[in-house]
Amino acid sequence: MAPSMLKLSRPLMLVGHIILLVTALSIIAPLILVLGTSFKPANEIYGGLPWPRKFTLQNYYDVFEKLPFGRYLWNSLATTTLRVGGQLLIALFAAYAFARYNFPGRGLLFALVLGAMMIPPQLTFLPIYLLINKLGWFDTWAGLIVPNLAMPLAVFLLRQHLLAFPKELYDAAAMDGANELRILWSVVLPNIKPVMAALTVVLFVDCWNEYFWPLVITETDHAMTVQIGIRRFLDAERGDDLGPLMAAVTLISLPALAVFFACQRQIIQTFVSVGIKG
Amino acid sequence: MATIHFSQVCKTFGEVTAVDRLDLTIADGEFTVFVGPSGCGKTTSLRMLAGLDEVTSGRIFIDERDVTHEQPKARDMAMVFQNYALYPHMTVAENIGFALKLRRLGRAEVAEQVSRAAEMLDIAHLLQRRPKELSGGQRQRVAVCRAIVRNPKVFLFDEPLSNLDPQLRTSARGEIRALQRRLGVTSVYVTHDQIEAMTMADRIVIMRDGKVQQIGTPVEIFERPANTFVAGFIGNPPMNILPLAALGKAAGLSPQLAGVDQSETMIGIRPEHVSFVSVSSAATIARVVQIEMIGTECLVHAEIGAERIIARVVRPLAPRIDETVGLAWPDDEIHLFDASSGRRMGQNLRLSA
Amino acid sequence: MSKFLLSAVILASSILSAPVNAADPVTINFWHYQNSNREVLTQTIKEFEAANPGVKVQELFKDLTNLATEIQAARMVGRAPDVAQVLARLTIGMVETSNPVPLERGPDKGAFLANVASNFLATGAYKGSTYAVPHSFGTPVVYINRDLFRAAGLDPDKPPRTWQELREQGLQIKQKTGKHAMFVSNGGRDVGPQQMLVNAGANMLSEDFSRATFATPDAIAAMQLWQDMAVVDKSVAVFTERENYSLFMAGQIGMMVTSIASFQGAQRSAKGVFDMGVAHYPTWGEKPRRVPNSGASLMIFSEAPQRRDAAFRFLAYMMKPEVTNRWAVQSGYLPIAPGAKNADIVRAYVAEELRWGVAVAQMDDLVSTARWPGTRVVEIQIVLENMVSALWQGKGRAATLVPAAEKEITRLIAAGAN
Amino acid sequence: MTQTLELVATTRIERTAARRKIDLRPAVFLAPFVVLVALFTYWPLIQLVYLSLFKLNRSGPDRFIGADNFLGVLDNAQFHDAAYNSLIYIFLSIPFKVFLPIPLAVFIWTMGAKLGNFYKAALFLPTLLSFVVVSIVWIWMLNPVMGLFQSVIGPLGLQMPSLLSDVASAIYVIIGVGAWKLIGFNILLYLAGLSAISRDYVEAMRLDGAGDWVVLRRLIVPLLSPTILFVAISTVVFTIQQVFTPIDVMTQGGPLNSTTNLFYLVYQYMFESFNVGYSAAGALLIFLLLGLIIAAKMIWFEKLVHYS
Repeated sequence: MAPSMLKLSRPLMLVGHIILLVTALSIIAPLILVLGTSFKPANEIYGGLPWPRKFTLQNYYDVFEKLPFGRYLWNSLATTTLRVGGQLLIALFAAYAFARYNFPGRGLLFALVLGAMMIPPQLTFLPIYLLINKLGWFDTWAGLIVPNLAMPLAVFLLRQHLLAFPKELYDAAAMDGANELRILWSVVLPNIKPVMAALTVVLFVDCWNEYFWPLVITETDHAMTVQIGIRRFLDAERGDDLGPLMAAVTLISLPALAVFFACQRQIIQTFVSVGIKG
Repeated sequence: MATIHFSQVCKTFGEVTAVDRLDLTIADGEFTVFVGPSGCGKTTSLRMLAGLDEVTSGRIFIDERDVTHEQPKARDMAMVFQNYALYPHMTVAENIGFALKLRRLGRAEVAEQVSRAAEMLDIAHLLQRRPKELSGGQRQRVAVCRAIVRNPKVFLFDEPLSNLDPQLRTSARGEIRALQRRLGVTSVYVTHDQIEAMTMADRIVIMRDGKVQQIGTPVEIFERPANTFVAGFIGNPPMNILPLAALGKAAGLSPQLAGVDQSETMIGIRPEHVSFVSVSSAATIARVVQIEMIGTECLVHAEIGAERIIARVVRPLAPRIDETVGLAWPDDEIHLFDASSGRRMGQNLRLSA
Repeated sequence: MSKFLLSAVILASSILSAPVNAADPVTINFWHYQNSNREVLTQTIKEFEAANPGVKVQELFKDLTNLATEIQAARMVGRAPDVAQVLARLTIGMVETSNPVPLERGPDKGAFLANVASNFLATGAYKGSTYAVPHSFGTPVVYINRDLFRAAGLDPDKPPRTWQELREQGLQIKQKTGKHAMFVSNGGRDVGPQQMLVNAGANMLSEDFSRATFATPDAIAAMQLWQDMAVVDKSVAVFTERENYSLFMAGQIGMMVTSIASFQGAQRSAKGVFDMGVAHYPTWGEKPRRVPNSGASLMIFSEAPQRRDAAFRFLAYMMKPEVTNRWAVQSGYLPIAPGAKNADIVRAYVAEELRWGVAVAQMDDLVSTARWPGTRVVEIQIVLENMVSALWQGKGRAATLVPAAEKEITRLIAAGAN
Repeated sequence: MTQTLELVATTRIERTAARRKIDLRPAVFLAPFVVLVALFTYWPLIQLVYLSLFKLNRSGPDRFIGADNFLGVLDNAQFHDAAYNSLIYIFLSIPFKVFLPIPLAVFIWTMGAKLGNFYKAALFLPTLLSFVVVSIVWIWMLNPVMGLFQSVIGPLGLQMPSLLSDVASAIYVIIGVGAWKLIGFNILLYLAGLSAISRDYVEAMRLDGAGDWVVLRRLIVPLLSPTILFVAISTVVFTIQQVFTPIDVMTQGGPLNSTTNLFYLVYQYMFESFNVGYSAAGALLIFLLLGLIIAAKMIWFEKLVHYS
């Protein structure tokens, strides 16, 4: 039970509930449409009802029959986990350096981080593609993971939070005999859990839903991810195969959902027990 | 147990010199207090000793060993921070035991040492709480406990009492000093509070603008302030420091002052040494402008021309406001300072007598 | 059932007739965007590999939108696919940027091209060479909601033969049922309008690819008819592409003008919802029907001679009439062999699925889609797309909008020339 | 033991023989990130500059063509629509994506854990879906004949307008869908920021007699301002980068260029017309524009942060 930090007056609270409820409904209704459609036979898909009249599992069956879905799932899960883990670690290191140390060129370097956020990966596709070719990373997990390991947005977010981190804690830990890695791991990390959890979710979802890069870089089942798999049901020329698509979407949303709920508990727990201002 | 030696230690931040050629030797088991106004370089000196700040030039030795470029963990010191710097996500026991855990002590051994240290500071019942759930005094004890549990060579204190209320501060002063005596660990203590410095220190280092003003025992500092700054900083209310010329006739009367260039000299008199005499018999005449009651005594502010002087007298002896009074002081309680450099001139009159 | 039998026969015959090559196996890459028909495609590849033990074909699905760019990028780093599907309208662009192999340079000097009907083959010709052979071609047809026709008092067995008739019948649908009469798929921005313009007798481009030439009086009149249907009759559904498609599938629109490629998907979605028919693309008055193709061709990009040879063997195999005919039957795309509509397998399937037969009957009416030259292809397409949007939204008359679009496209061709 | 110090010391400050070591720790911590960013972001960017200035030639050396690509992009009629729309996308995303989530996050913050978690989870769900799917679902929802909204208002005798095919409304639909997708994520960020706000401040302000609005305006918003800055910047980046998916799926930039933006335009240059030079030139123009906007925002927010 989270302690209520701020008690709002009753009418305002009511307004809040109404707004949130409407927003939540506007979100849940389309999602029911996704779920409902995944159980519809093909001829009901454009029928206007959100749920099926005639319930069928055919779409799910199609997903597994037409795709090596298990293999795709494994590729997605493994590369996403590795990539997000790497992104978090690398971003945390960088953010720590920016927040903790004063070194020459810090401002310029940070400006470059901000600048990097503004370069959408699709725009630099061609040069990176050429680079991947030199590295021989086509159709490998490395090709999926490494080019995306540096996440400027994550560095920015973490730095923002680390700046608020009390400096004496670093000193106290140093006096206690902790080296830099230990400070990061045992002192800093536990205190920025909420941000890390939020960031994990975001990075996971971002990577999990990534479509463009895996499409370019993967060639066989060896590295193909689920998002490329579901593309099979999207066909601009011949009409989308929405039933299996929605079934696949439902299936592949589950891991992302699981990560979210896992982290959500973490976030809330951290809200309750730790305040950095202590 | 350790001796500490600062040799020509300097610290600059860009153009600003925070610590200028600090030379100091601290004996084993000694309790040394750095005192001075904020920004005087005392905390920086402490942090350089701890290894938290890099030394710009000069060297620091512990037990003859040059530690100038060593990491904090290699120096075996413990520090109590102004805001205590307790790890918010750890319980009190974990906070205290963190350093031990880092030394790869066994779990049981850590627990035992933590509880022993906690007993010593009377916080054993708080071990399972988190810092958030403690009062300011309790946090301060936890911070001290965290420092002593490791049994370090040196204790460092960075204004550890400044966040406590005055009563608690007085008792904590005594406790820290008693604890340090019991453990016999060399300690360096930083404060801006001269009372803390005077009551706790074996030896005081007074700093201003990065420069050491004087080093000495509390008695030495009080009785033989090296310059006008030290004189004005130590003692409450501070020493009256006036141009000798302002005293008028009085300046010429005292035999000790004969031969001193009046225009180049400042005279220092502690308020408790100023007494009131009849106007007719006085060499210095002043007009009372304000009276502050501070218990059995009161502070009388009087004006000698444009200069102001404060006297501390027992209440029955106090004049009334606007009264014109004669001022007197024992000749051997006079301190003389060079007007331009502020430095003490010659011998302390009393000591020389 | 018959499909299965036929493929078994073809399989058997191709194994028997294939020359066996004892050389080391070569693996060639084949990039395509075939989603729904991937099984059919891979089956064909297996058969090819069985017949050519020296060649392995690695097929890779690529997204249609990015396919051409990926080929180009792959070309830059020297790993271009050996064979790839490329949208027919992009062939010139690929020739200009990615060095495809002229198909006459194959081991058989292009003899296998004889297996492709000449009007189809023209879509891959540029500056005297053939660079692409048709593979997944569509032709526009009119999908009809027969239930709505009946509800409007029309005979679904007598669908409109000309655009003028279509307008009249559409108005009737609109007035009698209150639903929209038709929508025209843009088919990837400019395909829909192109088909209308060319069908009205215009040519999109001059012979030398230097100018747009579609603003003929008839073409302008055709565009004006569209505008009148949208603005005066209000029988045209002016929604987005995906909205329109789903509305038609929900039985809310009487007619859908789009490629035969959509047939299988539409059939699946309409089943049990409404009675769907297919009619010919209407003609412009008494003029003969001329419909630009939509869809993709195959091109060869191999550089190493050995791979190039293997690629040619693969391509030649893919162009065999029995292979193309079966592909057409199974995928719903157009058959491309000369006289294919008389081939047994095609006839058998047309007899079974008359609606697909409508498309097959339009085979001979096919002309090449406009293959825009230069570097400003998208902008040119958008000009056409916007021209139609402006017409349907009543922003101006065809007499001004169509020539303006023509002029702008000519400018863009020149600007994108160097 | 008294040491009387010679204050007017004449000894010159002598640097320690073992000179100050350069602190390598930041370099070590930054190395992985810097190397990766340099390799996979800035090196490609430099190559983009090259691509924008040269015409690639498949046989022979590349040809320098100066500003031709830039001029070509600028001379394009769509470019002006796209630039205008980009600004609309960015500026309208601020109220919907940056400010609207603040009160929502505060509402959730003040709620009990159970209800708060429900809302949090519900609002976050769209973030989990791929944008392609989100776009398709919204096309259904908004379908003027058989969409969910029409089936709600239809019985009341109302007709849902065709929002996506109307020049006047299509762009707002796409902005709305973008907000729909992002709002939960931003709420989560705000909640993380709010978790750092001590209850004491709120209570102190309450004791001073502050009402909800004052607490929100004078306490929570200022304390949250670093988070707001972050949300604003990430939202702008997100908006400009990701919005191309709904554009592509829902409208393809139409009707009449009303929903296209610079990024989509550049994407088209790259992926639909293999115009690498234009694509590179356009990308650099976007980079410039974004840089300006974000710099302006930083300055503005920096003021806000300092003000509080």
